[in-house]
Amino acid sequence: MVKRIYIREEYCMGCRLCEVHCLVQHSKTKNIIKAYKGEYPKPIPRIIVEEKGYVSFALQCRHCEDAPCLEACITGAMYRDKKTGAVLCDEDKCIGCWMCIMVCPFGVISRNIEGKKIASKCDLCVGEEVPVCVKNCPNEAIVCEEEK
Amino acid sequence: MDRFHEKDISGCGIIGIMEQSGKRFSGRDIITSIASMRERANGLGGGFAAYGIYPEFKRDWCFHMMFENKSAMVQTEEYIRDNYKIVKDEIIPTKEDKSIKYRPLLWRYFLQPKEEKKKLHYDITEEDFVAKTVIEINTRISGAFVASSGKNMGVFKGVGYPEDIGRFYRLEEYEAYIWTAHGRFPTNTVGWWGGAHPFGLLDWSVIHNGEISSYGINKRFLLNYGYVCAFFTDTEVITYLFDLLVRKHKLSFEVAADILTAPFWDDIERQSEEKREISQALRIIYGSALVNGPFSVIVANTNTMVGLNDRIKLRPLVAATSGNKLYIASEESAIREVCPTPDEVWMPKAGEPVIGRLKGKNG
Amino acid sequence: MRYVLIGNSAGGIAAIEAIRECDKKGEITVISDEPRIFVRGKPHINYSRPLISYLLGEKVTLDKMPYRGEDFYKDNRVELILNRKATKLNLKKKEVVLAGDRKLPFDKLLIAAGGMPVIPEIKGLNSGGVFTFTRLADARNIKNYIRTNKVKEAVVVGGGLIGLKATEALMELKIKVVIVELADRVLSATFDKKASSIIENALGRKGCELITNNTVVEIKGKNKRAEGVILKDGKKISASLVIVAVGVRPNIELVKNTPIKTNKGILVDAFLQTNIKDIYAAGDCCEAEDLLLEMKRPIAIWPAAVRQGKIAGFNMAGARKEYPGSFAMNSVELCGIPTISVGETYPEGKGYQVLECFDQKNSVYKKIVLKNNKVVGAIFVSDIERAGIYTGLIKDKVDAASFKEHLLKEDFGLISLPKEYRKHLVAGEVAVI
Amino acid sequence: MAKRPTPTEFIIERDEGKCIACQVCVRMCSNDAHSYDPETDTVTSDSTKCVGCHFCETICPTGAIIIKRNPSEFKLNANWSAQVIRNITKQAETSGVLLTGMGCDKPYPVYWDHIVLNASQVTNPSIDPLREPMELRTYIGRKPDRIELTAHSPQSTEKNKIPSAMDYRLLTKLSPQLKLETPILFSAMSYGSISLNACISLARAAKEIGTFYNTGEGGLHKDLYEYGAHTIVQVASGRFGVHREYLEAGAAIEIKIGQGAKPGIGGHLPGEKVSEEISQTRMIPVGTDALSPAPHHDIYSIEDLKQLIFALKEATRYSKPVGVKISAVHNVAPIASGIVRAGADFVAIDGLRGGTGAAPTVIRDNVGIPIELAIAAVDNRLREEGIRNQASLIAAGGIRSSSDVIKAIALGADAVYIGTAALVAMGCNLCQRCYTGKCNWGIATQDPYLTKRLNPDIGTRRLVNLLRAWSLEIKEMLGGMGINAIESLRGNREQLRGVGLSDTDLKLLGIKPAGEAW
Amino acid sequence: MKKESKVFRINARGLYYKELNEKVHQAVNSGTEELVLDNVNGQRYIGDGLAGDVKITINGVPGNDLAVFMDGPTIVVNSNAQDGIGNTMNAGKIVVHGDVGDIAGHSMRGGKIYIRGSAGYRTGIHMKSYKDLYPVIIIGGTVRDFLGEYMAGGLIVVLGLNRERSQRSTVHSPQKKIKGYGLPTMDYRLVGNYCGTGMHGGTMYIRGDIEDYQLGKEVKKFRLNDEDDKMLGKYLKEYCACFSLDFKEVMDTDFVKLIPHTHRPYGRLYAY
Repeated sequence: MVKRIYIREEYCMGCRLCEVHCLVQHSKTKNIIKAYKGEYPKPIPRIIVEEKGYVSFALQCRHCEDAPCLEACITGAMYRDKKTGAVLCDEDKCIGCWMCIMVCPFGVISRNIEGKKIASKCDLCVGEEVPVCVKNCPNEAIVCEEEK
Repeated sequence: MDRFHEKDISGCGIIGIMEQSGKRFSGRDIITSIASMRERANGLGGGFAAYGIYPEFKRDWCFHMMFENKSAMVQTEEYIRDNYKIVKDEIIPTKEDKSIKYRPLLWRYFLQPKEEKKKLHYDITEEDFVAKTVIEINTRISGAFVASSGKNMGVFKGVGYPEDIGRFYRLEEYEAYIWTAHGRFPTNTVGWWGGAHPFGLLDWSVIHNGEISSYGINKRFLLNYGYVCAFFTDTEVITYLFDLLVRKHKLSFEVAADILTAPFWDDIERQSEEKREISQALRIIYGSALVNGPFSVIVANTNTMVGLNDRIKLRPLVAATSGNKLYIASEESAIREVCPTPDEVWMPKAGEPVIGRLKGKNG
Repeated sequence: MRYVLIGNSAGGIAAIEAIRECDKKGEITVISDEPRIFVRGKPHINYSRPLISYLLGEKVTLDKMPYRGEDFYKDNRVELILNRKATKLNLKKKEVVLAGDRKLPFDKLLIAAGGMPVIPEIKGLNSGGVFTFTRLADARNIKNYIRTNKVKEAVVVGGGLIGLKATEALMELKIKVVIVELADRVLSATFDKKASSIIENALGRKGCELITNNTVVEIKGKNKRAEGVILKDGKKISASLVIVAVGVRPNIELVKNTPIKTNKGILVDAFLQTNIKDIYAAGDCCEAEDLLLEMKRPIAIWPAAVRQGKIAGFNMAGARKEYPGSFAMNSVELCGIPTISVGETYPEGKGYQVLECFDQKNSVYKKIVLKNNKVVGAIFVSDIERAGIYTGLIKDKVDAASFKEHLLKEDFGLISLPKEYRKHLVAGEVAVI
Repeated sequence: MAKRPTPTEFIIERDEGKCIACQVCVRMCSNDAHSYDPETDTVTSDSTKCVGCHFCETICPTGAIIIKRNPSEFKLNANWSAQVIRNITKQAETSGVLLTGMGCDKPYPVYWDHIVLNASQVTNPSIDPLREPMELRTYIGRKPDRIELTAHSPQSTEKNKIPSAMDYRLLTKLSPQLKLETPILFSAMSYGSISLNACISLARAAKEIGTFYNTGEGGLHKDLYEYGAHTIVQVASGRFGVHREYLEAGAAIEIKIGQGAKPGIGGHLPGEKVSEEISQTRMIPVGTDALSPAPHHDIYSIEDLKQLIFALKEATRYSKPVGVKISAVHNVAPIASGIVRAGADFVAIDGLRGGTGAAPTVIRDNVGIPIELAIAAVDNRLREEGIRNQASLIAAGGIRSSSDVIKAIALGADAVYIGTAALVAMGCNLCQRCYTGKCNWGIATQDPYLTKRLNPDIGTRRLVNLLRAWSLEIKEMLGGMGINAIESLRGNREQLRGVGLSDTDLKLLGIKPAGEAW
Repeated sequence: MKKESKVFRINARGLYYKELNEKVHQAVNSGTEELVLDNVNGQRYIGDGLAGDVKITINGVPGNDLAVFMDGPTIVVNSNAQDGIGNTMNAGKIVVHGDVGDIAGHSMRGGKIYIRGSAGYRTGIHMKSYKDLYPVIIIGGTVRDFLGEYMAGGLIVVLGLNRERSQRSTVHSPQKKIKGYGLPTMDYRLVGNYCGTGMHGGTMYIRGDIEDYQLGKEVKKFRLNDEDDKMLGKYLKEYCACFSLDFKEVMDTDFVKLIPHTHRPYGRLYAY
């Protein structure tokens, strides 16, 4: 079943714990202290929190049904996982042309330029039952629901 | 008196036999029957209620009295004389039995309230007047106890096994159309004669098996209607509840049973709208009269004998009929002891009353 | 149902996927004039064209070239005819004639033949060491030529995207490159002067020479091998390799002399169908709607080709889907500087408003072009993060009046957008994208 | 003049080994107790700003923060405690009335903790609430002294046909009742004193559980109208937001005379908190102070109260119960009796430990009597007067657990109101700074940056969980006593015994000492 | 070869239960394998803790706790029985031709209770199976509330055979005697409320349907599969043989199966 992440901006406190946990999840050690204090290059989160005044919300890949990044990717690195429906980037194939960044209307693909240049984006925490941002959002402002 | 301040808790055997035609029969069967449930008692209490035993005095209030000393009797008689005309009074005949160790002075009075005294209480009925007398005697006069106070009926009880008590009171020599009997297994009180069952008030008698966990609130509920529970017994509370609901609020026994053992809300939800409205109202208004905890009870008055179980059936109750005779007992064997082949035998449902009525009367 | 697809790149492959989404049974045949490539014994049967400069520059190896894996054709049950050109269309018989006279009947035909390099009028073009640069074979041939001839100097004719990517690749191979560009700057089609200047400066820093407002008129050679070029102004530049990259045009060879209407490219309607029923066209060979200019023109960019192939595929398989149109955009990293240009970047005429910030020192440039309060174009140099948000605004034609002043701000994001527009993006409540 | 620094109440301890400088604490503290220094990439804390709400401690992803009480001590003095000294210092500096939030925290005896419950052994089987029926349903409202039914229907005299209750028709018209599936309601907490999200959480939880929440005197926000069937609307001295629609929206109306935390005292919502939304709900202009007078200025006597009760009943065409909430004070029993005789369908009594968003500390801590004694006294008094059935009693003020609930009911309450417990369920850690409007938990605040921290989905779930857990515990305790319907416990003081209470306390509570049998 | 044993008769009339049970034990100890107790009325504990291959036939109504802790014998009651038959029984068989009272088979761990008539409240309460012990209760008539409460193992079958003939509640109007065993049934409802409440093991088969509201929340209702039919047939044939009933006729109505949702219904009850 395809799960989607939904953002409920009215409940985002702007604490950015999602970023913290996303970073840890995508670190080598997956240990929060080591990820922050012992890993170089420092891992980067694949979720961003936008904030303005009291409004804030977390944002990560929507894994769009009609994903423009899939169309724009010239190498075929960007693909949809058949099982989960997630849009994933095959980092082995990605050559860092940033076509995906150009077309993503959410601006949620970022350049990871430490080492090989690759597009860095939410992978729905492959292997986890629930993405860590969802699991760790203290106010359930990020929720994971089966697609309606 | 200390015994007044300890709530009665007891396990018991109970039985009631009613000849619904009104034909009277001797107390022999009831003694035989209760004797068969000896295991359910422990020798600390036994008693009987009998209806129809004083046909020649059926218009007079009959008080069965227990006096622990002479002065109690003097005080009581003084109080009675003040308020009543004594039609007749006599010692209650007994047969000495070595199993009966100690006994109070047992006396019975046939009474008529004095008109002028009744008039002082313009707002109450004669029954209320009598009930007030009973409560006064029981609470005010140390050493005096009214065992029963109805018309054409009496309660015979004491400390001992019920069959011994029955023989002591020579019940084989009485004839009644309702007999109830109780063998008691109290867990806390040292048996005392007044504390044995049945409990009697006016023509009510109640025998009961079990313990009532709602006692505290039932008692306070009754207080709201002027009933002062003086004896800390569950039977007293049940007696007053029936008196309130049936005599004062003029509800049928069936409705009274629906109050004492109210249907569950879930069951009420499934009733038709009209029924639901009544059931709901009964629970809302009489919630504090819900009798909670395990019990089986046999309640009798002049016209009726009712057996009733708690609403989740935590105590046993069996009923049987044979011709016009209705039997209600803790055990089927107690019935078969005196009626080996009844027409039918059944176990009443939890909270569903078994009602015997005098033919032609409507309880 | 027999589907015949001409072309095995972006458009063709997207069409296969779309057809199979709707029609699991029909026969699909794909014709391509590209050869099969063997990498360590394993055949690769498609490749990503934009990657040829990376291949040349040795940033990727041959085995990374395929756009879709080997199993793709098997999984989608596609008959693939490689290394064979479609030479003729027989519209009456609904047949495609292949070189060697094989005839392929079709019920639905897609022409996704791509583009062809524009060849300018230059003397000596047939000398050795002169190449165009659009196909994998070009990259391999150039590489071989460089190796065998120990090329040290090269001239790239054309400072457009292909020319610059070729330049970059050649520089990676330590070849000195001179770019000759007819216009006054590189990337003149999509960049403005400021943006171009950043790239030009970077090229210069890397040792590349750029000659603008000029062109090559002749290629001089010895033994049929190029040794240098002569420019319009007479200047001579020595070079043993000349790459001609002055542009591409739609490949419409196949439909010439057929009733299929063409302009620069094959003309298609909103469903990517040509004027002939059951014949569709997609990708660089066709002319479809430009969303911004509101006219039909060829937009030779990868995402448009994929989208067109997909829509054409759906329509061929019976699902009726309309092509929303697209607009020019490109993302390219040159000399390590990422750049993105989208839409109308160099506006001429009334009603435009330009917002920009330019930090020459750090090579950072941002430009937003608005028309009637709607974003219609953008250029980003160096700082390209979240550029797609602007692309989205252009595509959705969002009225930017209320947040115009935030457009260039550091923290510009979805949060700066009107709540109603943002809502569907953020919460995914309404999928109207 | 410089302010003399007073020792801080709390110390923020940060474990540098664990701190990853993620700045979550910095972003979350509404009191700015934490700050980030980009130069050193470290987060530091300023303990003087800490109010002890524990939000940062709860949310820190590495558990690097611990909030501790400041161990710095004044010289030990039984009379002059640190709190006393701090208060005097504060007042010497500001000449202000000391303000506080939440209920009385003085160590007066908590009678609940000196009352124990009964359980069945042998003579009476305990009941297993998980498997056998166990009923907590409670009706709040006026009950008649007796039921009136029509006589038997003719069919019922048929031979062998035994009439049951169902063969009658009901003549008694019951007064309107509130149906509670568990004898716990959410106490009055106004929109204004708490956030809309908190109100929504309470309303939704009440609906889900089958009970009621109380608007307090904040009016009814338009988003809360849909929960009307589970709402008790309050009419208080300020009459904020009180209009016809408001009265009609609720299931019951409560006239608030007094509040446990501040008997005899009015209220004050400062103008800066009167936002657009609050203004609409309270029906006062934006930015004006919302003043609740100490008394209702149309009630200077009991007959005036009766006048208001019936004005409200008239306004709602006698369709819903009208109750009165009073503080538990010395004279509570006769007052309650008067209220019942004035026509109230329920009386809510708020004890000494009742909560508040803001009250003068001196009032909160020194005025009123504990709810345990008040309930016992009122229940007794009403029974003595034979009018106990004419109104329901709701006990409020410091109900902390299911055992408090069940003891309150056994003492004579029909149901209880919980306020503080509900807030704690939603996150509150009792820092007692509700009046600052800076509640980090998003409860006692209107700051949009903070209110969104209480996701009503979570709030609702936590409240529902709490009530479910308490209800289950109540069922377990009832079952232990061999009782399967809450009405058999209500006022059943025989099931209670006192431990360590004086004879006077026992007498007032109407319970026997532990060790004494029936 | 089994020794042909003489039938040993005891006239129980007027015997106190201790005397009666003493006689029974003496007889069994001295090798008697078949006893007939006549004129029994209310004597408790018959068969209490009795072991071995013994058959006891009871004429009259035995008292409470019949066959409590019994571990092997067969007891046939030609009348009604009272409360608590087969209480904590380990093995053996009880055949009752009439009705039984409350809590029949309480905590029964093994053996069989076959009742021709109806049963009271809490029948099979906390019945459980252990290793190869598998308790079975079959009720020919109807049962009251809390059937199989806490049930942890074993099998309960309710047949409702005499239901159609007594569509009435329990009030005491005269009732037709039912041919075959001579005693009236107690209720027209097949099964009471709270059926299987707290059930966490074992199986019930009910002949006819049961309303959802009557079920405890821990119970699920199913149709029978082949496995179930086999299981049911195995015991029901033996049951029918005991009471000379036609197995086919009994099987002509559809049964439902009740089994628990889970073996740990309260796994999430507590907050740690």
